[in-house]
Amino acid sequence: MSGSYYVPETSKWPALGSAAVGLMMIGMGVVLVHGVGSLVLGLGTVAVLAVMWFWFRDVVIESRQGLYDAQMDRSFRWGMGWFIFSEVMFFAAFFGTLYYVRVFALPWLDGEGAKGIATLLWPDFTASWPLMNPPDSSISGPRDIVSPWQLPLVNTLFLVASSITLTVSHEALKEGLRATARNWLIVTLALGACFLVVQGVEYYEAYTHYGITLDAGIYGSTFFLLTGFHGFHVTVGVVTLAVMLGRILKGHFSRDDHFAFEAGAWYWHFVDVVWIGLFLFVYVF
Amino acid sequence: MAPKLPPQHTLEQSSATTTAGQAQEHDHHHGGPTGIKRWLLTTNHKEIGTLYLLFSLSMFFIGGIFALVVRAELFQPGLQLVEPEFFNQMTTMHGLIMVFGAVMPAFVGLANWMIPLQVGAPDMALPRLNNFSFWLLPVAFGLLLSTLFMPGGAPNFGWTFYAPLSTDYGPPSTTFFIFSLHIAGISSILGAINIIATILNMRAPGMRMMDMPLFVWTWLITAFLLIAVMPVLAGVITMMLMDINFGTSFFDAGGGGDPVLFQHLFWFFGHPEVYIMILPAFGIVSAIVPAFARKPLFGYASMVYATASIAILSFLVWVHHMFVVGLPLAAELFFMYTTMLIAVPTGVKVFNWVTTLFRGSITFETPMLFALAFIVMFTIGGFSGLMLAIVPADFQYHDTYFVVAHFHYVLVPGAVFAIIAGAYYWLPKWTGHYPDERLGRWHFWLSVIGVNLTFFPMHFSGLAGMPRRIPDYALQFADFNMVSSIGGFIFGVSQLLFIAVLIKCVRGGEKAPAKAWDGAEDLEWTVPSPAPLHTFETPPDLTSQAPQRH
Amino acid sequence: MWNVIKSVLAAFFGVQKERRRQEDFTHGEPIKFIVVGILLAIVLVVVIAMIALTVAG
Amino acid sequence: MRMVLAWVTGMGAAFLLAPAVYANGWNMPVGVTEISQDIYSLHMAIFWICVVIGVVVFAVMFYSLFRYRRSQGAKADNFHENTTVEVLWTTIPLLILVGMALPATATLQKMYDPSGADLDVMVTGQQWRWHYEYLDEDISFTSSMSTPGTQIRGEEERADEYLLDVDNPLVLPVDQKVRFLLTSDDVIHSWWVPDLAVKQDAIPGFVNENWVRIEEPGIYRGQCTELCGKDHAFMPVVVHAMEQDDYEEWLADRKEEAEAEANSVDREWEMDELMERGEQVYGSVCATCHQDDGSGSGEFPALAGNEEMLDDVDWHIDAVVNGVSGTPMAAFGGNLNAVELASVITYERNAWDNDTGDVVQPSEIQELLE
Repeated sequence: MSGSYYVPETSKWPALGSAAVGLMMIGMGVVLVHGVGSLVLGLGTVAVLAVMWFWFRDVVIESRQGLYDAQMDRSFRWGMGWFIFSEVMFFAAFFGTLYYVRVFALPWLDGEGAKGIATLLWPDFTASWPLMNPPDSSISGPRDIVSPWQLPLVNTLFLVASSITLTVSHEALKEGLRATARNWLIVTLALGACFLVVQGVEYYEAYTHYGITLDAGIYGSTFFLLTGFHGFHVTVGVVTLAVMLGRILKGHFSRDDHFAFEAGAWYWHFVDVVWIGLFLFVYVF
Repeated sequence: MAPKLPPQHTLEQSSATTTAGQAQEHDHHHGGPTGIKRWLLTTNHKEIGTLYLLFSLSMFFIGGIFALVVRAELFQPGLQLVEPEFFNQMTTMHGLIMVFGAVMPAFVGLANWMIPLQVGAPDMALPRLNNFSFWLLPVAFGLLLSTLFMPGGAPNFGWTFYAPLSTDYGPPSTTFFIFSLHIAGISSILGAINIIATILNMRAPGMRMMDMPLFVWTWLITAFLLIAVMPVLAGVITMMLMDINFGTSFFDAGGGGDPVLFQHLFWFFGHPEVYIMILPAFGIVSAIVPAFARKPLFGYASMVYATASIAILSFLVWVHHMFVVGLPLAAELFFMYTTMLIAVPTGVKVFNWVTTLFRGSITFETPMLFALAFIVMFTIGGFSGLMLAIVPADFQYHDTYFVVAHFHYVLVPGAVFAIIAGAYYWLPKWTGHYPDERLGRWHFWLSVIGVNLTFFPMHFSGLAGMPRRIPDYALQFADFNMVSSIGGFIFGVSQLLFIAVLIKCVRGGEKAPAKAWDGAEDLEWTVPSPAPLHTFETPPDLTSQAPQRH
Repeated sequence: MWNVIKSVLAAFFGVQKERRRQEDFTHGEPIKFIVVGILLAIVLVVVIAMIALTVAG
Repeated sequence: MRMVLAWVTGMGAAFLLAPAVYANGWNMPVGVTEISQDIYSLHMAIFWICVVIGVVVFAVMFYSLFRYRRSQGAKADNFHENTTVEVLWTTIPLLILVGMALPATATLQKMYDPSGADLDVMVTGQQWRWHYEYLDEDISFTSSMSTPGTQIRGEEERADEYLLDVDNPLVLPVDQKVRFLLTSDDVIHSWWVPDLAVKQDAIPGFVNENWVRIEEPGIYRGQCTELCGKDHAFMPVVVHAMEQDDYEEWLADRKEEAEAEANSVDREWEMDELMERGEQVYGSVCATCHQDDGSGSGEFPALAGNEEMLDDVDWHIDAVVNGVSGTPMAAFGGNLNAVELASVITYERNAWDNDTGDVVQPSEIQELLE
């Protein structure tokens, strides 16, 4: 094992990648602030995706050339593990926001608790969750809310099921049953795609029928913050797993060498767990 | 782990392109690209470390110039040089650049250079990711600095950017500022992941956790803090972005949000951030003091425990930045008690350093001078920190120059001095030459004088009632401010000496042997000076050796 | 288990006998220490919070 | 080695000098309330504890630096652990901290009890002035910095109260418990008077409580202590504490004035009257952004020759009363009364060569407000 740690000599992807990220961010800023420049944003996004493609491609190639050893494998594992931890903290900030608003801010504005004197400013305000009537009457709250027992429940089932099918696929890969692994991965992907479609339908209904919008006060704000970023993560997960499917079809991965697949699975399970939290605290309670 | 599958078409296709070249190059280490391309494409931890350090140094000067604009305006009462709008942009940019652009990248640069050397690894665990982390920084700070030229000016709401001043009332450039922080945050997270993976996975055989040098330990814990809190910062600035551009009400009571929520989220990031900027400094000082006292560090294990305690406590004290926002009594008490507790592990560290000096055999080369000044002045900053922890007293200190004095004592003669000390300490390893001792001493003494002239009077102006972040002040603060401004310019200008030292040291000077300081013990001193581009390609085996420290 | 708790408490306090530490780091399972460490940190938070709440009435 | 000696003596001297300097009046004010005196004692107690610890630690440190110089032939020892001293220097600081926490907790409990107040004052922060409302007395007014721009720009000698003077100070009775209810109309401000040891953030949409019982009559000055934008440096707080009798007299005068102004809403006002009153209001409320000469600054438009405003009097009234959304222009309908609004609008339409000749009557505005 000594002396075999693979250190790539040079690579243009990191530098190109940061330029691409810069281009994308500048594009996004110009679009938001000045309302122009979607071309820059588009170019930047394509550039980021392209760099990711080529960079990961290099890694795959190196891996298949046998340049990586067990120590490299552990580096990837630590890297992915801590990356997921950072994602956990990202969502923790949002869940913390939801908690703070519901437990502290709204009751205070309504005259409850240690800082309840705030009610002086909002004499007509009554706290409730979901918050249908924000303190400032010029902000119109949602007219209705999404029932957790309809589309969100369906989506919960989709995601929980997909976690199970993905585990089956993973086990199959570990047993060397490539066709089985492939089939269950396809099922997982289908479930993930269904989730996204349902989420899209739900957003459409929220905007058009329920009046749940980004500017409908704190309920709409937290609703879209949490479900939106979760949905984005599901999208990333679906793309990742789709790439894994492609690699299985190309004959990559062996019984004991398939960390890319495993990392994708970790990520997918993480996204699933976040959804359970969302389902409970955004929809049910 | 060798692939067990038969080669597929992908592999054939690939060998024709990139990797064939790379596999070949792998045998000729110095055959890579040259010139600017070498720096753009490098995956070498030493080169990337150098890039980080040079970037940090340039940001240090840019942020320093902003500080001097502030100090120049404050030299006398009245508005002389700049308008209040621009003054606010300067204080804001100074803070942001120094925190995110100078101090943090400097520590990451030192980590890049030294951690693989100190744990006996051939490179960082994920070398390409390492390069990506670095090159995100010029992009982020280019974007941040460009806001100075945007209509409405740069961010002007302080480096803490409290909502709603930064949301409903911020300049249009705020959106760009948010994106630049996002990029810098991604860079920090990826850099920290890399450092953790390196420390946990790349140690030479036989090096146990409790054998690691303290710089490695402190960085391990710092990296953990970074990964835990940078995403929270990303989250809160994303919420700002949405309040500004998409009509959400996170920080607006009218919609059911709360401006104070911003502060909770910000300081949940911000307080650990403060330790992110000081823990690696503890590590550096813990390397230098024993080296020049020629005596093992006293209480190695308690240093590790103290660092870990500080890290845990850092998640429990964020509200002490917010004692006057109006919180329930129980919250104020809880956070007062937890904040006071931090004094214990911090005190242990200082006691350990002092005891390390006791009955040593001490010499006073430049790195040691900076490290000793660190101990004294960081302790002064610690004392004022303890005073600030007492909630009733904090009601009088909060947001005055007393606070400015406090955190600058911790950050300038604290973090910055430690970075400079580390640079002097490791320069022989980097360049193969000793830094000029005479110039180094001049640099040290002028810095010490400048720093104390600048920041000591701020304790007084703060106690006398001068608020932070004001471009003009009442007449009774005039003398203090004049002294502070003179001190600021002395400190600022004397940093040019540091540049002179660096240039001289790179070009020549007394040749340094592998073990450049006779009291230095860690692994980096076993490789030649200057360290060749590739070191420890075969890891040193420490299993047979007696444990380093016990 | 009691030994693990004692070691973690010693670490919280910052002082431990060298011999004991050697034992922990050679024979102990890290995961035990981490779990106990997190639990005891929570206990610490709860204790301080209880004090604060009691004092605040 | 002489350098080390110089350093030792230098740092030592600086450290010993520090307390002497403290004693010379550069310290935190003792203040004029029981709380402020408690805080002062806490502050000094912690300060001296820190000094003692500092002296002990640095004494050991500098002794070691001096005594164990290699140049003097010092040979290094090899010890690196001692459980006894480590236990001691963990335990002793813990005990000291407990000793500090006890009085701090007691003081804090006292500060957190605003019950039984004799007088409630609502303090509202606005960019960049304070608005005070005496809740049971039906009196409210705006308090803006009165230091002229000429002093700030150095065209005139600076007064002693440079930047710390206002047009309408907050007037409070001594020996009465006064409760403050603090809030803000725009961004976060912080209301601070060092002598009263009250520093409390004013948060938009929320209300904070604090209180004082002032022991001595006098004029106490402070400043906004939370960055609140461009003129953060220019929103001082002045509290005028009076004996109860004087306070009541002041209160009666104020009420009379307010009543007279309220009664005068319905009558026809002359141009001159409106211009005079308008200039006052403008100087107190509008000039920080739009400048004394109406020339504007930065994002705040010039009012002199402003066509949008001059062409359409209704737009002008609406802008002042309800604010202009998407700009920093705040709504003043809630803070100024009909007379003040009418006069300031009239003033803006006729000052600085605007000369439209338009007269906006308070009665007109009153209708709008209702």
